[in-house]
Amino acid sequence: MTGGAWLPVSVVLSSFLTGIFIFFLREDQLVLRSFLNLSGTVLKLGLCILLLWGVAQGFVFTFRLPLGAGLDLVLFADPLALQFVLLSAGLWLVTTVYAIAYMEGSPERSRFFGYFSLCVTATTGIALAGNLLTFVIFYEFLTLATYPLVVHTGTKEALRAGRTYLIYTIGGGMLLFIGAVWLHGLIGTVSFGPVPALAGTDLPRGVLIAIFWLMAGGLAVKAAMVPVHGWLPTAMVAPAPVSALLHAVAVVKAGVFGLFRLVYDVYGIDLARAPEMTGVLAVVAAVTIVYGSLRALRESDIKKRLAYSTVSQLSYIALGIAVGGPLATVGALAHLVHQGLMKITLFFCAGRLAETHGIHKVHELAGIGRRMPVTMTAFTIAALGMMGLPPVAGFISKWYLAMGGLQTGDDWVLLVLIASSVLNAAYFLPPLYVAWFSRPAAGAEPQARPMPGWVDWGLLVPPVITASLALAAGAVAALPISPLAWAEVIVALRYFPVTEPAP
Amino acid sequence: MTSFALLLVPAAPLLAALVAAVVPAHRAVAAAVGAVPAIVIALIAPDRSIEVPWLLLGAELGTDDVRRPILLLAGVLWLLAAVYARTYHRHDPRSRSLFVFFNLTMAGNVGLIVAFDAVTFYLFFILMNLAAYGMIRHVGNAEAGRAGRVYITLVIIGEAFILPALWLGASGAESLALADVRAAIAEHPSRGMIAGLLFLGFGIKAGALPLHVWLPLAHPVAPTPASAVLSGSMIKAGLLAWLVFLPLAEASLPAWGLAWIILGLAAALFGAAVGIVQDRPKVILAYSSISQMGLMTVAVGLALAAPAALPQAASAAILAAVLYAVHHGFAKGALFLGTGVADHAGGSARRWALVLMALPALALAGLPPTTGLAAKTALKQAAEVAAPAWLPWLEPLLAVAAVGTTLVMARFLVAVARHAPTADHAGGGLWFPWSVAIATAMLLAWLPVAAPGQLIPAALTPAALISATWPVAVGAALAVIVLRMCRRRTVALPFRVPPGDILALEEPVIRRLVSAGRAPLRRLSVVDRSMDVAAHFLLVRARAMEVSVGRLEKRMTAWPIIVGAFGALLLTIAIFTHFG
Amino acid sequence: MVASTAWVAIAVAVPLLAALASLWQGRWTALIVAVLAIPGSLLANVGVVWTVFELGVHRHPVGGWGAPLGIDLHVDGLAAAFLALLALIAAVITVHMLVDPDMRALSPRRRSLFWSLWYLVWGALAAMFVSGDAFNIYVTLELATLAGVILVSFGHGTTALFASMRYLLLGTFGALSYVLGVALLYGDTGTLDLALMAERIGSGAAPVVAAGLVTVGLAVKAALVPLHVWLPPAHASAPAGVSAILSALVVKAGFYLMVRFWFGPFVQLDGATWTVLGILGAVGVVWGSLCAIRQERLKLLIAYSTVAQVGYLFLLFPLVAGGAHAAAWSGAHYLALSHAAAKAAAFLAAGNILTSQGDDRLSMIARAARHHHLSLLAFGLAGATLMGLPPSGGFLAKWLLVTAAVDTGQWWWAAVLIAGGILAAIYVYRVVRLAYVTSPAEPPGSTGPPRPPGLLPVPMVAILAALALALLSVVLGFASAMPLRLLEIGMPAVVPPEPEPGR
Amino acid sequence: MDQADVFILAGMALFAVSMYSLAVQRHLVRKVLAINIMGGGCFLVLIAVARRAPGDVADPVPHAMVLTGIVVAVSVTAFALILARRIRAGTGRTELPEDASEQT
Repeated sequence: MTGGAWLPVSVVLSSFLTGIFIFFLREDQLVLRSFLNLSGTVLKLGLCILLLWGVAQGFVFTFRLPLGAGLDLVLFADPLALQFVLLSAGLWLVTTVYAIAYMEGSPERSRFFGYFSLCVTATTGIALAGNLLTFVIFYEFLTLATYPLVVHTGTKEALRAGRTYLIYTIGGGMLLFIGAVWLHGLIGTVSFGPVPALAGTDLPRGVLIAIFWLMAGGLAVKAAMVPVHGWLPTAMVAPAPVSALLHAVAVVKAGVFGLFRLVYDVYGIDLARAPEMTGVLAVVAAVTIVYGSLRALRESDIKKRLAYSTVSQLSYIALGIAVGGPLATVGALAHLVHQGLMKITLFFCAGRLAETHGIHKVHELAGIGRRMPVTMTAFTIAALGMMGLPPVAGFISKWYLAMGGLQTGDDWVLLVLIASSVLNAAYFLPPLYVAWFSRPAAGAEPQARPMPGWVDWGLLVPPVITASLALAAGAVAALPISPLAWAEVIVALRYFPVTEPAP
Repeated sequence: MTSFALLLVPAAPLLAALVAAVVPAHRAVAAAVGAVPAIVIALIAPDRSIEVPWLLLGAELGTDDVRRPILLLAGVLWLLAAVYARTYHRHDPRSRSLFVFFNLTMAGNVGLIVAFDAVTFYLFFILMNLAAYGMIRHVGNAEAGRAGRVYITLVIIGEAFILPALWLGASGAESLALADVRAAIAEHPSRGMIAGLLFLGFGIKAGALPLHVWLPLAHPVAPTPASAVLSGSMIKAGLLAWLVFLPLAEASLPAWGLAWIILGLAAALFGAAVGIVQDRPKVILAYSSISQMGLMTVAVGLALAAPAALPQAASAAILAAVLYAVHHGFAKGALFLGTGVADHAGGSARRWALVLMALPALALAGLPPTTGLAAKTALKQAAEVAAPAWLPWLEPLLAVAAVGTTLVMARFLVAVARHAPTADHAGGGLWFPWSVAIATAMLLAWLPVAAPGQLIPAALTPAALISATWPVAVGAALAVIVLRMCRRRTVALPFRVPPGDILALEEPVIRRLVSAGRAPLRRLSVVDRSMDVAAHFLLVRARAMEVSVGRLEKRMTAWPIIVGAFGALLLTIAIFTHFG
Repeated sequence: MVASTAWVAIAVAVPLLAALASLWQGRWTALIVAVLAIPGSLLANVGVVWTVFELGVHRHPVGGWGAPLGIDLHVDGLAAAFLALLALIAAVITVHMLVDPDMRALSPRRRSLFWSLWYLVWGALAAMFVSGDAFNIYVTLELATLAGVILVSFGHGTTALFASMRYLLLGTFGALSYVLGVALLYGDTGTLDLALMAERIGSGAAPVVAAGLVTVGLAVKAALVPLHVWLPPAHASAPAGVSAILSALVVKAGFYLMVRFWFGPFVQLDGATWTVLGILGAVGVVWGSLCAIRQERLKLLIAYSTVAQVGYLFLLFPLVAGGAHAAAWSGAHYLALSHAAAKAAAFLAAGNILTSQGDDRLSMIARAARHHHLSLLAFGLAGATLMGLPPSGGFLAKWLLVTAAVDTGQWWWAAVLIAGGILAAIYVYRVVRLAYVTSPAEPPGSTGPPRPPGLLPVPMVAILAALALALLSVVLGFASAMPLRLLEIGMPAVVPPEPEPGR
Repeated sequence: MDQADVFILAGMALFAVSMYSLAVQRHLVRKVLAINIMGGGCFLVLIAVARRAPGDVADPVPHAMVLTGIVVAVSVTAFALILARRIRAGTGRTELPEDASEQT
């Protein structure tokens, strides 16, 4: 059955038009701006849910815009696209609430929210991209739309971070671009879907490997894999909502999402699973996992620590994709959502701590558990999830990754996961300890800054929601609506005939 | 109904934790109520499991012969500890957080007992371990801080051993049900490694020998009710884990069984030896727990070594382990609660307390007609069936351990007696739960112990009675002699064994390792910085290039050069067009 | 809409009539002329495009005279596309200049002269695009150059005079070189009609020398390195609108005619020259970008960027010679069109800043960048095309060009395209970052700085004009099917001869 | 080599010579003159080409072209001279500065 082509387009446009409107608002039009923002996000989420419903009913939504010369811009909604688009739309909603509160009283808010919406537009476009060209277009668009947010504060440090960000991402974008064009020249339009684009083609192996590494290299930049991860910790100078949504969810996820499309939809796992391709990718991912954790250990700045944690955690997803096999891939795709929920909670909490009490370093957390029990509970849940402890979502992904590693005979994955879990504990437990058990030195108690009540609530509710979702995603992972179940659907499509994935 | 009740077993303490956090006024009642479903299920539930398909990856809860006694033990101990804590923490300004942790730990403890699948088991195990940190750390002084640090480090290390074992098992089983996992481990090509991982991982909780260091640190600093459940119930989780994960009846691993037995015996003797030279009552009890857990480890080893062809051998050993666990749990719980009472009692009340305290102490030593007799008999029976070849050296060593236990108990009683009370009125709030605890240790503990019919007759044979009594007698006699000697002149030991014994040796090494690791860790950031340096270098080069670009561009604006370039280009194109 | 060959005559006549009408010195002349000319021109161009789609390649004999003495207007897809874009861009620039305070400050006499010359440039370009006659091309080219030179001299100060002089001398030099070549061609073929010339051209020395003269003459007009030195000062010192049209279309005229000649009369000549042109283009890309990077003045930076961007266009020749016909043809011309829109936008934006601040040094702009944020946004959007990043027409064009390079195995041209993109990113970045600089005087967190003294207001219409052109360059990235189809109408089917050794 | 060829070569030589002048003469009026002579060279070539037409009558098209070319050349010269005067008036210079992007 064919559904309307308008639906995928309106999912993308709902945030785009919002963003454009917001650009032209005056600074003091707080209510109108917030209304536009929120209605845009709610509309987008509603449309996404409608899309989800439609796809569940068996409709196929495809939007095709011929660009001429045999190039098409295609937006479509397959289960994988839905997973990502729902994640970004849902988190955009909570982040918008958070950001409205967070940015209260700071300059250039119209610009901020304008670009914020554009970023989500790009992310949605990446999610719904139906072919490689469309993916590349939105992938690059994301780079451009994010830069203004990274440098938003306008300080020297922010501008330097912005420069670093651009150097890395534009460099990566170029690699992806070359790879995509090369492949396009060889086999024509590269459509995404359960049937790999390269299936049945007969290209020289050397060319295949070269293209794979051009594209994977480009994607690895946004996925912050070692050694091209340097932009991510630097970009943490951005305001907290930006770090939360973009550097923990949208931008970095775009990279790993692309890796999945590359391995499964472009190459096909049978072709891609070779020592020269996914084999090396898996090793790089493993190195990144451990490296990120080790670096996080040394950071005393909370946001920096979280950033390196992101570097590490993202490569879980890359690792799952690279290891291949149904179970590891399920784990990877589930982690796509799980990590997003957990990391956004952590950044929300970090931002709230910084805003309300001026806390930026780990040691400054002393005694905050008693003052802000709800925030710190959310933080704790997410942190425990990051360590992979049940019943938080992170446990589920880790479990599946391990099962997947064993399934394909890559037993070394267990060692990586264990090393990472221990290191995660080593860098997440100290902040928890300090927050809950330490008592601040006399006179050094964190002082609450006065702020309007709605701001306070606006900073509190989003992390509570996301933490609850992270908890729920793990605790009821067996339900058919969980990210895990959805990941199983996606993977089952790729491994046709449907093999019942063992838990 | 049953399924609902089974769900309540972990759910009730979780709700109690919520109550403790939100309405602190009812925290103690909530905690006590939280333990009730566990007791009820342990007493009434038939052997039945229920599926909870929506939980985690699909959970299964239930009880069976192995779990029910341990569940009963856990339920009762937590209930008593909750009642006890109500008074004990009456004036504690931070009792709210203690009760939150208390209830969470309880949820973990009872939850893991009823878990029938690996993930749920792991969930509750981790919950118990992490929440217990809050209780250990509760006092907040430096000693508690150190104990907490050691504890949490070992928990994390333990997790690093447990998870791969679970993964290997579950992957082989393609199922999460513990029965399947166990069967898969039995068949697994690297089942030896899995057994080793399980020993290390759960051995930390069970206080197995090289991993026991946290116990003597944690027990004295934890609040008394917490110590009681810690030693009485929680460390049994490690034992239960062995029982449910190891392929005890399915496969025979004699080599691993022997290792288990040797390590268990070593722990039994070592714990007793170190316990004797300690002087703080709760430290002595902690070492006693290590020693007793060693005996249970021996039982697990016997089950592991039992020939696969002889399933009744394995079940005898399992039975022994369970009985020992129940017996020890009740008795140790009572003893720990007793330290708190003695600490708060003066005058005649104190004398009564000491007398009452002797009851569970004797039970631990195994004096007939306490549960200790039954437990020890069961252990010996298991040894006879499962590993007759090893019996000749096993039996004397067990006897030595029994002597040691008696001595440790004697040392404990003396230490309690010498310990000056910090308050002189305990009140009913402590006395009541404690006396109930003693009663349960002496009476209720028989309930699970007596259930297997043939055990009591076997324990009441004269031979069994004698072999159970003489170590106690010897131990008592030795204790009296030593006491006498000490009364005449102070005996100064030539050495002191600090609580946590080998930890004192390990800590400097670890500290050195950590500080040695810091430098390479710092060097790691060079990877990040090298990219920056490269970029900077490029920028400098680019600046230099910019200057020369500017110079050249300026030169190109000179007219002779423009016209020259024009001519040269004209020539080039003409030549290429002509000669190509 | 009626398909008629007369539309093209109207399209050419409207600006020329406007040039005449502008000579009348009335207070409202400029406005009235613009109100009449813009819709007229746009309508006529819609007609032209329509006619090309309906009738394909066609000729319109003006006044019914016909060749050889009469003037034939020759329309194919390429001409129609350039014509239409010219109308669109010129219309927006006209609007911009109507409100430009600098223009309004002129004396009535100079103003009417200015407008007349402006429409003359427009009309000359339009006539040139549809001219199929070598000498008419000379006349229109000279007309456009001369009018352009005079317009440049309207710029501020003696710099504009010097620049204008240099432009005039070199432009005439190039035109004379061209006319000498045409003379030799006429001697060889006895015709001025490009199509007839192509049929009759011989193989002696005269065509070879003529090819050299025509090519080099046009290379001066196209500012092909090393003959580009007249361009930066001229484009940088002219009034904003003039810079815009010069960089957007007048420079392209040189390239356009080069295409007309090398795919027309010279197509039989040896193919090695095609590679030489490509190499010159590549040198231009690198050199222009490097020069742009080191500029401290915004308009000079944009001007050097034009030098670089024109270089890309010349990659058309080696790519076609290598066998990638359609992709290279569409790509190069689409790049020309997208760049035209983007460059016009960039110059208008720069003009707005210059108007407001009286200074276009980057260091000065940084001080008040917040007040130029819409102008800088326009520049940034245009920059996306210059970099070849999506969403922009430049991206699509580069995709096609890289496809052509990869398809024919000519990797080095792809490398030039990528390197050019990276260099462009650097110079665009140097400007765009200014928008985010927080001036040191302003504490972070304050709600915007006070307006710096001496900052003049810029009419909103002028800002919107720049934005509109920038959006046009973006829209070209999506609404590309129609223009690409248009470009293919009448695309020369001939593939030039492979270079033969020893000829 | 017929007469026309001689004229053609002469025209091209004029073109080359004026190119040289354009390169080395610094005075603006001399540069303008160089351009004019260059145009003259081109016209000479055109006239020569016109002679080549078959039949006795010279080809009228090049003549028309030369006429148009002269018109263009005159307007260019006129404007160039105006510019030169304005430059002189503005800066007192009669030459172009070496650095094209020089600011004044």
